[in-house]
Amino acid sequence: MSSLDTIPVTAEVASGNVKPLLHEVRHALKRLANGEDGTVIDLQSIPLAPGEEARIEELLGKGEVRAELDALGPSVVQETSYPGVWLVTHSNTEQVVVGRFIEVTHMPELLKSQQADIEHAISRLEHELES
Amino acid sequence: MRKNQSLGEYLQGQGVSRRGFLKFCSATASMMALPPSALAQVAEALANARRPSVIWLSFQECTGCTESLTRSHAPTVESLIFDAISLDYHHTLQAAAGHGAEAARMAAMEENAGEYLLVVDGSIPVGNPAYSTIAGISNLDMLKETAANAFAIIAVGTCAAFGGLPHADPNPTGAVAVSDIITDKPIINVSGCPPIPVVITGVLAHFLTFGAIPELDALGRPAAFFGQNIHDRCYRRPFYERGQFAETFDDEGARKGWCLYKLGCKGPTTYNACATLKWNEGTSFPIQSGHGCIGCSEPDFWDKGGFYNPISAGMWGSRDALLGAAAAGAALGVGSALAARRRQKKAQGTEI
Amino acid sequence: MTLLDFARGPGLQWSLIIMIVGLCWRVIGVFLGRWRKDLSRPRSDDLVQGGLRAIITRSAPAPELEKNIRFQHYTGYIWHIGFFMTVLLYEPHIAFFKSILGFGWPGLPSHLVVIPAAITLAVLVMLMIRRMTHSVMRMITRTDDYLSLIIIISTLVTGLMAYAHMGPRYETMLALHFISVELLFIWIPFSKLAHMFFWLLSRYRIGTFFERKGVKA
Amino acid sequence: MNVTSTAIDQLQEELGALAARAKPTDMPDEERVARAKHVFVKRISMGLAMNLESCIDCGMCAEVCHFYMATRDPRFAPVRKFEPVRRFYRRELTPLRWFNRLFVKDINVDDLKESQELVYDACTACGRCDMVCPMGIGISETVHLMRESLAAAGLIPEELRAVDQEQREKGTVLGVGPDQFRKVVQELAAEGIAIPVDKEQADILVLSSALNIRLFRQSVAGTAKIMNKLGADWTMSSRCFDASNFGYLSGDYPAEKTVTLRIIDAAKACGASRVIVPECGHAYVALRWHGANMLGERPPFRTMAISEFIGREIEAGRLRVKEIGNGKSVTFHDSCRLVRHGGLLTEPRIALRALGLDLKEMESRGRTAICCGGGEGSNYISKAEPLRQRAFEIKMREVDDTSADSLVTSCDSCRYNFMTKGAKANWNHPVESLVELVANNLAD
Repeated sequence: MSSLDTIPVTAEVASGNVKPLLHEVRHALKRLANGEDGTVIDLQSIPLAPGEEARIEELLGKGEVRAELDALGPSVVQETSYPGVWLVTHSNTEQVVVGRFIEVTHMPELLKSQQADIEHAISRLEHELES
Repeated sequence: MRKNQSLGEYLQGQGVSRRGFLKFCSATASMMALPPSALAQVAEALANARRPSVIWLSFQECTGCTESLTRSHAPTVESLIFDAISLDYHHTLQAAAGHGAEAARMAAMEENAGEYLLVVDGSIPVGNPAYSTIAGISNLDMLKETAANAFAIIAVGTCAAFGGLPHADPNPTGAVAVSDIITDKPIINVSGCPPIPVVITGVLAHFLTFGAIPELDALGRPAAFFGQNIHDRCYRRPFYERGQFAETFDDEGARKGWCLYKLGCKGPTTYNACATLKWNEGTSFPIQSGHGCIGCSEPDFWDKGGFYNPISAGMWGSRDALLGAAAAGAALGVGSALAARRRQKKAQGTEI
Repeated sequence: MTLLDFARGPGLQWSLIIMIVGLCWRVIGVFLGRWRKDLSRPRSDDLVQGGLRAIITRSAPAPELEKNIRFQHYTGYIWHIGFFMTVLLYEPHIAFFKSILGFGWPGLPSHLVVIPAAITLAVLVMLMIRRMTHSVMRMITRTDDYLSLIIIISTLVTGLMAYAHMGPRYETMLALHFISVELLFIWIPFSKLAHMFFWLLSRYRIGTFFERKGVKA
Repeated sequence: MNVTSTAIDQLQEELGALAARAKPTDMPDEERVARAKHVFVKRISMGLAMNLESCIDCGMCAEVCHFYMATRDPRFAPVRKFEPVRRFYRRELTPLRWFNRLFVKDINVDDLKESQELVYDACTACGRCDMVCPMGIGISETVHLMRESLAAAGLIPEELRAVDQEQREKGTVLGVGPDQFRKVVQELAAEGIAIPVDKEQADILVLSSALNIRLFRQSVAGTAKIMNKLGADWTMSSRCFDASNFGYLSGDYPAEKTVTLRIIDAAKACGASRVIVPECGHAYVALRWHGANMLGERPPFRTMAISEFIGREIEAGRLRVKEIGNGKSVTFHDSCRLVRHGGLLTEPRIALRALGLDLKEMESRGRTAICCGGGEGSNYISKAEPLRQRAFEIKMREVDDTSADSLVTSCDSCRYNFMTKGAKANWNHPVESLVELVANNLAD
């Protein structure tokens, strides 16, 4: 695709939405610190210019925790350099991103073992022990 | 997926964990343009959802809508939505042909009377029904017959929703939209040429999740996707505000990604979700690729005075009419001046 | 046909036709009226120059008159300048002119054009209130004056609302804006708004009239 | 002062009684309207049409009108004074008349009657509004057209009508005829001032006015002294000495034409190359600007105001005056007719400067001078007196603001107005005539 790359398109583009988004994150963090509920922001619902999603990722940085899970395709849960702010990326089995969320919470819900799965686990384990 | 199984059971049967299901739900909620906070509600509804029957009719269309849908993210989370519905008739996708296909349609209609979803793409020629027939049945008859017992109709694509390209002036086939014929059923218009695939699946997901049709705008389109115009959500909007416009497709402004308003972008009058959902797995959308929005999700978008004329420009044929108007005005001016002069001349000779 | 299609298509076409017919009719009709030659010996040799000079000099009053008419004079300037800045320097407007004239010109950033538009609107509302309250203005104001003001104000209000995406949906607002402008087009030849042409002619005429007497008008 | 207060009192009394002398001009209302409209049809030319097309109702004209400034009465907005013309024009003559007829009301006799006060009492057609109108509308000429239509409709105010009728029918004004003129000539001859009367051939025909003969005979004397000093070949006509034109003042077009043509004939008869109009603004306008148009061709002489003549002669060095300044300051009142409708801005000032006087100009002077409120025959209309007095006081204040020792003017109507209105306001500022000032200070 070198012929396309040679077209000199400069992306000095800004939607003006990056800053407001970060402010929203700040407010969500404050609420979380005050013991209120966490917040989930769907990045797909926000108009972003090319490159801005990467910029947000860069601004948020990488924190201590990174978890990968494999459920209907890989998902990555990355704590950002701001504890309490998580970046959750869902991909399908074809590695295509199908959803991207900023979660402001102590721990993304998805990381916890789910009640239904735990119950299923009990029966599976029992089944294992019986046999 | 068996008919009476719930979606939750089905997915569990497929070995999908609760985690996987939640991930599926959050992607689906995002797809339906629901806020993330609705996740729990969506999860619960989806877990208990029953598999609906869907009949898909294609009339005067180009199959672009079907292409848009099937060529998009296969196999993806959306494909699960498709797995979750029973597509009982779709003449492009189904294996059956001829009488067998029609029989499948009749069977689905009978078995799920009052409950099945009818999806239509393409417009219906009413000028002469013979312009488009399937199995010897005119589109008009087939639509009426199939719609009679449908729960709701999803008009996919601008042709089905508003008449689309076949309806463009001078509309040789007398093409009309579904809503021009069917007036007693809920109709969801998923317009676009083609519609964004995620929007099609999003509407199906909504129906699957809530068993009801989503909130619609004045043109019968799901408000969640068509509630805002492209311009309002366009990342190039700041250039519009700053008055930085590309004047041609190869100028400095075009290269710098400036606003395409002057090149005929119909973003301000076009309601769709392209600017956020984007196309080709979220890669881009027309404006991001350097071409103005052509307004394909709006009625009569072919007849808005040209794709490359700005919306603030007039839509009309010639300036000759104005020259004619000037000539007519001048003639009237001369005439009225002469009449006034004659009257004044007559008055001159008098004493006072 | 949607409202916007009507406004951009036949509405625009017919309003322009009516405007051009009316203006040609009126201006040419007046111009071809009875000319009366003044036989008196002019004090000045160059009446034409006097006429041309008056076109310019009438743009500002003598200082001893200025103090009496300061309000009308400056508000008049402000809103005329603001109005023409808005009309001529807003990019979508330039695109409109380009579609009719075949050429365009550079404009101003949209958010800057809002400023003159808003000022113009404020001044016009003020002038309208003055017309309704000031004793002289009430006495000399005719329906023409109110209609002209209302039509111009409506072009500004609809334009600003469309710009700010206020009120009904954008395309409806844009259509209303088009329609208000078309009303303006139609109204120009029949109203005092035709002064946009007559000001030149009548200033020139008063210039020659007084130049003949050796007075700088 | 050479004007006796008894003469002024006598004249004022006589003016007060004028109304009773006016012959009625009764006619049916329909005829009044028809005659007024006829005048409109006849007179409206392209130039006037421009005045009637361009108005934007901005109201600026009111703000500079001395009648509005003095009273704040909105009815006196200048542009409103010719509203009937405008309405008639919009209904009957403008190119879009068929459209306007749907909205514009026809004029009726009440409109005309209402206009009488507006155009005779509350307007001197001074033209200050002409100078401010951003559209360049000739308001004063259009108001004068209103006067013409009212005159045709028999609606001239009684006092003015009485004088107009007298001049049209007897050729005299306020009883001043050839006999009174000759008497003054004889009196002046006795004082050693010779006036060549009724010469068959003369280079310059000098005119006077009834007001001069009645009140300001020193002005006649001064003119004679100047002409004699110059050694000019001049004459005055006993048959046609009066330049005042009450046809013009009252809007009686046929009468104006008669008076003007009489003067032109007299000038032609003696082969004059110049006709000198006395210190009278309206007489100057009538002859200088209307004369040729009344005649239908340019007459074979030049018309000059006496102030214009004096200024030119001084400038050319033919007339020399004494420097009498000695720090004495004067201010000059520009008559609206002479300066704004006549262009005589510099000539009188040349004379004042030659006299070595310290000229302190008023704020409004030259083309924007404020009218004294005495023009256009207005001094004759008694019911307008209080209104005119208020308008005059604006002028009075401008004069006071200059703190000049005396006021000079070159229009007898203005002078008379300053004297009478000033007296009423206990304002006893000296008012001098330019001609008299020059004539009394001729260099040897």
